[in-house]
Amino acid sequence: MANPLLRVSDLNVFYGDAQALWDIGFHVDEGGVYSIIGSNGAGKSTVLRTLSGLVRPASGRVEFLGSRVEGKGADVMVDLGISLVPEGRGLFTGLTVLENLELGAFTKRARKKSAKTLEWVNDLFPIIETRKDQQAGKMSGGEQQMVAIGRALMSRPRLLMLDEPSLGLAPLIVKTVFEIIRTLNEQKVTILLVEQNIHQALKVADRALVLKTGRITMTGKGDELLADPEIQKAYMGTLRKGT
Amino acid sequence: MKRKTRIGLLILVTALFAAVPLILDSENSYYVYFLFMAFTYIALSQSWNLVAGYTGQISLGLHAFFGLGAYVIAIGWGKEIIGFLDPLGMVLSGLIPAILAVAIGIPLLSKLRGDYFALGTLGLGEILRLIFIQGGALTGGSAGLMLPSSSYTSMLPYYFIALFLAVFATAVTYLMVKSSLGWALISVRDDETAAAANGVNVLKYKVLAFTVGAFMAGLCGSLQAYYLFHVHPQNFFGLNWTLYPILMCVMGGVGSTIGPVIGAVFLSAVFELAKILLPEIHPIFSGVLIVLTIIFLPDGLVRLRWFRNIFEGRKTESPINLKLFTGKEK
Amino acid sequence: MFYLPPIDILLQIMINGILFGAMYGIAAIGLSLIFGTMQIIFIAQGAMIILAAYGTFWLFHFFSMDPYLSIIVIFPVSVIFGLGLYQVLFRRVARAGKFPSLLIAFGLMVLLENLMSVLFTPNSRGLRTSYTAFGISALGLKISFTRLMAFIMAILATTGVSLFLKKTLIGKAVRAASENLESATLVGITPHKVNMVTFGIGIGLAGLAGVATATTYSFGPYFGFVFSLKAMIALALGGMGSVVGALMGGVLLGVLESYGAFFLTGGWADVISYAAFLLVLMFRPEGLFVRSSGSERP
Amino acid sequence: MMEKKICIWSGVFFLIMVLSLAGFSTVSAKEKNEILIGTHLSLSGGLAMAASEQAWAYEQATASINKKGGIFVKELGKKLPVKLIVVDDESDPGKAAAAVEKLIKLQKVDLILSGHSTPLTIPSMVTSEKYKKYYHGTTCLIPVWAGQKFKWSTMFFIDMPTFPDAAYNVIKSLPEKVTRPAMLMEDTMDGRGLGGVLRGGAEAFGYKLAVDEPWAVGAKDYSSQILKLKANRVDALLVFGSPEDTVTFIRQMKESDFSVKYLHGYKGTWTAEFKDAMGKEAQYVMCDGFWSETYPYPGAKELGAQYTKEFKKQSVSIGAFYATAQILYQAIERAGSLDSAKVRDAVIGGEFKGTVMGDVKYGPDGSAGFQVGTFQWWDGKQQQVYPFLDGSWQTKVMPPWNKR
Repeated sequence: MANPLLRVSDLNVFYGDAQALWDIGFHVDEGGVYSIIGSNGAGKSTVLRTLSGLVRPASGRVEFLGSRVEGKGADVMVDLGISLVPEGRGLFTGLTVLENLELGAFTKRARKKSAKTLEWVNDLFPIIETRKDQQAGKMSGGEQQMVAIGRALMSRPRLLMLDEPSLGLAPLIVKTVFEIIRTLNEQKVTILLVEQNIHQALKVADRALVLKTGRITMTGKGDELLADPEIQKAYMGTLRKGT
Repeated sequence: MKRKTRIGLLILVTALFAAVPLILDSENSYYVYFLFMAFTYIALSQSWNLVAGYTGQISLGLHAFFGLGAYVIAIGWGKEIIGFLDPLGMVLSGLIPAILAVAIGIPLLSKLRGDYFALGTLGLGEILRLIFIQGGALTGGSAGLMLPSSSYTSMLPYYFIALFLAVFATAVTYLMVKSSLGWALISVRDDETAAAANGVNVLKYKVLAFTVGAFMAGLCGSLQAYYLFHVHPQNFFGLNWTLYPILMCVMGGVGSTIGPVIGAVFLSAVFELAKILLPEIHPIFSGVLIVLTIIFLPDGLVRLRWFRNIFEGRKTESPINLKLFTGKEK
Repeated sequence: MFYLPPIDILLQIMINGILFGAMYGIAAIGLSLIFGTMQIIFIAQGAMIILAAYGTFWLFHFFSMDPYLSIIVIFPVSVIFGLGLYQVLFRRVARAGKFPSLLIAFGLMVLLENLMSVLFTPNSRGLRTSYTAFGISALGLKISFTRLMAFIMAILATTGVSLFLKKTLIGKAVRAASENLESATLVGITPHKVNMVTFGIGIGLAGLAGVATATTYSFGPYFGFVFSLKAMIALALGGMGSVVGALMGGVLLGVLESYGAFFLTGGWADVISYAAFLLVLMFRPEGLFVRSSGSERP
Repeated sequence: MMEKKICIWSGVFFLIMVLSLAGFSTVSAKEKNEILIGTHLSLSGGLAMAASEQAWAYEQATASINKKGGIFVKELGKKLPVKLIVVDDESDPGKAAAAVEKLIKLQKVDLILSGHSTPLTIPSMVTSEKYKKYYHGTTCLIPVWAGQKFKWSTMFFIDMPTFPDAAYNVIKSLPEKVTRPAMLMEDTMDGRGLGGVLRGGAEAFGYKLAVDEPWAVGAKDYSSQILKLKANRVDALLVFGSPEDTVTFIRQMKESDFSVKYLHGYKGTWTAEFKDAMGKEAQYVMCDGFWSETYPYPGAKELGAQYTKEFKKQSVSIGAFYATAQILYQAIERAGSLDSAKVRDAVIGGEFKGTVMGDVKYGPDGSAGFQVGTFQWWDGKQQQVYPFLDGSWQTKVMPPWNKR
């Protein structure tokens, strides 16, 4: 098996004295969609924040394209090709949409191809072209989510991480977000997704992991876990059969 | 080191210092004068330490309360309400700044946090100085007020009052922190929103610490006024009365009770020596010292491991982890 | 003796206030840039201005280089000095995230002032050219040439900095970092690079203010502290972190003091400016000129 | 490891300090072989410029007395050289008091020579009063000094009753008549004291002050006050302010095209730095001065020449400070002792002949006044105007700015 795009092994992370993650280990292959599901406070976001360089792990190894990267700052990680769309989108509300996107391609590697990437992002998200001079803060939740994903794509990431993309969005918008995830995957973008909406998360995922109080409890194919009675009981309440 | 031994140590040190004037001839020995100034700085540093170390509020207005305390004595003595080294007068010179601290503190502290609060207190200091300069006959304007120096008898009363102030300030800080009040203060310092969430009336504790700090600063101001017999706005509202205590606290170790004591004694000695040994460039010395202290000794002497195993000071780093000042991580 | 003077005198006071406020404005712009990203009040800005003023004076004294011409030397040197200063002093503190850089700025101010006093002797220095005490009279008003140049420099500096922030990528990065540092790192902006850039420009602006000071005043080593204080007030009036707001804050402060000095005495003018400062801090911390666009500071 | 290194270093540093402090203060009272004269001067801070001339004058006076083998002290039966100890008070009243404390207790000086300016000398005299150490004072306004009823200091400074004459006699001697004089006095102790006396002088000479206002120290803009002066048609101006403020003020006068017939600057216009900063705008400006090398007193010319040789500029103050030191040294010889009380009693009511300020007589209250002089800047030189001696300069009326 070609060595994986990303390999994480026995990752431990602390917030002050409280330990948030216990010996996390998993790998991500190029071109796949991976989901991390779990209840609130299970540490899902902490995994992404650690991989993106916002949080420094206490111990453990993170290998990306074969080289060790744990502990590096977020600005270095994005240059290597790991880009995160943070929880709450993290747009620069005072700047215009276009400015947000231009900053997306801030790293030297991305800056060279900035114009070409912008065209690609515009095709993906037509609304961006129409609203490019508008202040990012004055847009609907859905549009902001599009811009946030677009901005992350501007850095031409090898691995795109999305933290709760569907948070606070209307169901119709959530559907379009997941369609986008599917189209991105078709265009060979590897995706690591953290999502509350377990049904959608597992449907779109090739593989998924279940996180519970900072530990990985289950892993498996997306559709297998979707059908697993335990998952249904624990996370989906009384989901009607077969939808 | 258990609590009893630590209090024992405090009493022993006080007794030691109290004996000094018996050995040295207090009138002519420069040591006695040096210790007098060091004690004043200990009291001032503790009053800043209380506000910054235990509630995380950086106040740049200590000199305002210090000067106010001095002026209370000068005006009171001029109008024969207060006598020479009269305890009632000194308490009054602590109360009035305390009242001002409450009056100004409530609006200032409820609205402003972090560097805005620091700016506000700096502004407060400047306003008080200017008002006292424009104060006309009552405040003696820019000439300041003269006090009859003939009432000076000897150095001893000053020495013991200063020693008392230093011990009183350290004890108050120590007791406040050890009491239940202390836990509320520390919770405010570490995380205001969390403290407010579980019922700590954040504003009340901040204003309380600010007021007690102002009271102590006022007392020090009054002692200095009695000593110099001449209260001059440029001197008593000078920024040094805020700058030096902050530096002493930072160097000693903010948020600990012994830190400011060590910082005050150490720095007073260093500044005096700088003046004697390198007269021309000594002003540069204080600037260099501030910068070096902050780069190499951010947590203060008291938290260095070597010190720690003797005094068992705080293991954690300096509490005023001023995210609000430097990094912007929310 | 409170009488309303004729309109031309009121206008003259306004003009004097605006020109005079521009001096505070240049210093305030530098402060607002530094505050924007590094969140510190750089209280040593006044000492930096006087350092640049001495630079202008010595260039004039030894090479008889015209002060306004010497901007091409003073500005770049100040920027480089700012970059170096950040690396040596502030980088350690910012990373440690532990200590009030305000205290380091304070120490730096005390250090610089005394260093200048020892190196350049405490005597006051004044620059003398054909235009240093030259007044232009236009439509019945008297305008001092050097203060007019200072005003023009303030306008140019503000537009320059605004263009930099709006048009260049680095400028956008600075705006992004001062708004949301975490997201900024996620797109690849290194906090230290951004801080260094703003610090460099901030000290560069102090250089400009230094040239303006050298041509307008006879100055001494301790002349700068008042500039720092008043620039801070201008910053608070104009709104923390907004460049145009800082200039407007400076001009407003100048006009306030100018009228204060005329109707009361000089001494009271300062009390008014500090009182305005406290009131604005308490009731409109985001400043008078910044539309409270929701990014209200703590 | 880094932290260990810091502790060791700070520990060692602390020890050295404690030892040297102890070493210093217990200097054994070895056999007396020199007279220790202490003084606190502003080597740094706002007053540093004026105080540097005072320091130079003191050093010259001490060197010249030592050249003659020092002072004969009858009590000790031998001639002792004088050692001058200068401590920096950083132009700060609190630090001035601390400096005197250090002189008395650490350097164990025998007598104290005055510092500079009223706000710094008053707290210093209070400190020397506490320890009954004689303070030989100057540059503190005599009425302010007298108000304190000090028992351990004397004051040799401007004779206040005749102080206004130096300005108004010259104004009266102007070819063009002055009708609306004005006063801008710096809001400090000196400014307040001198302002009061000048105000009295105006009435005595029959003038009504058109504008009489305090002046903010270190203000950056005087345009509003200049507008007030213009509105009141002021034609003569007495200004008390620092050199920096006065330069800013006069530049703004030129910029707003406001000129007067007579501009007399106190404390702000006598320094060479003022002339350098003003250039040809300094022309016609009057300045005050404690002394002039053209005064017909022994040693005046040589002192002035030596200063000009060393600093390539004139001084109108070194004579007063040089004479202050001369008087102290004569008083020590006359008292034949270094005891504060004896030296003080030798000065009070004493007559001191042949100083660079001429013959100085102290009154029974311990004060001695000298007449302040008036000079006019002309072609970069301070021409001596008042007191009107033969060969004094005839004051030129200041023309409007555009007619220069």
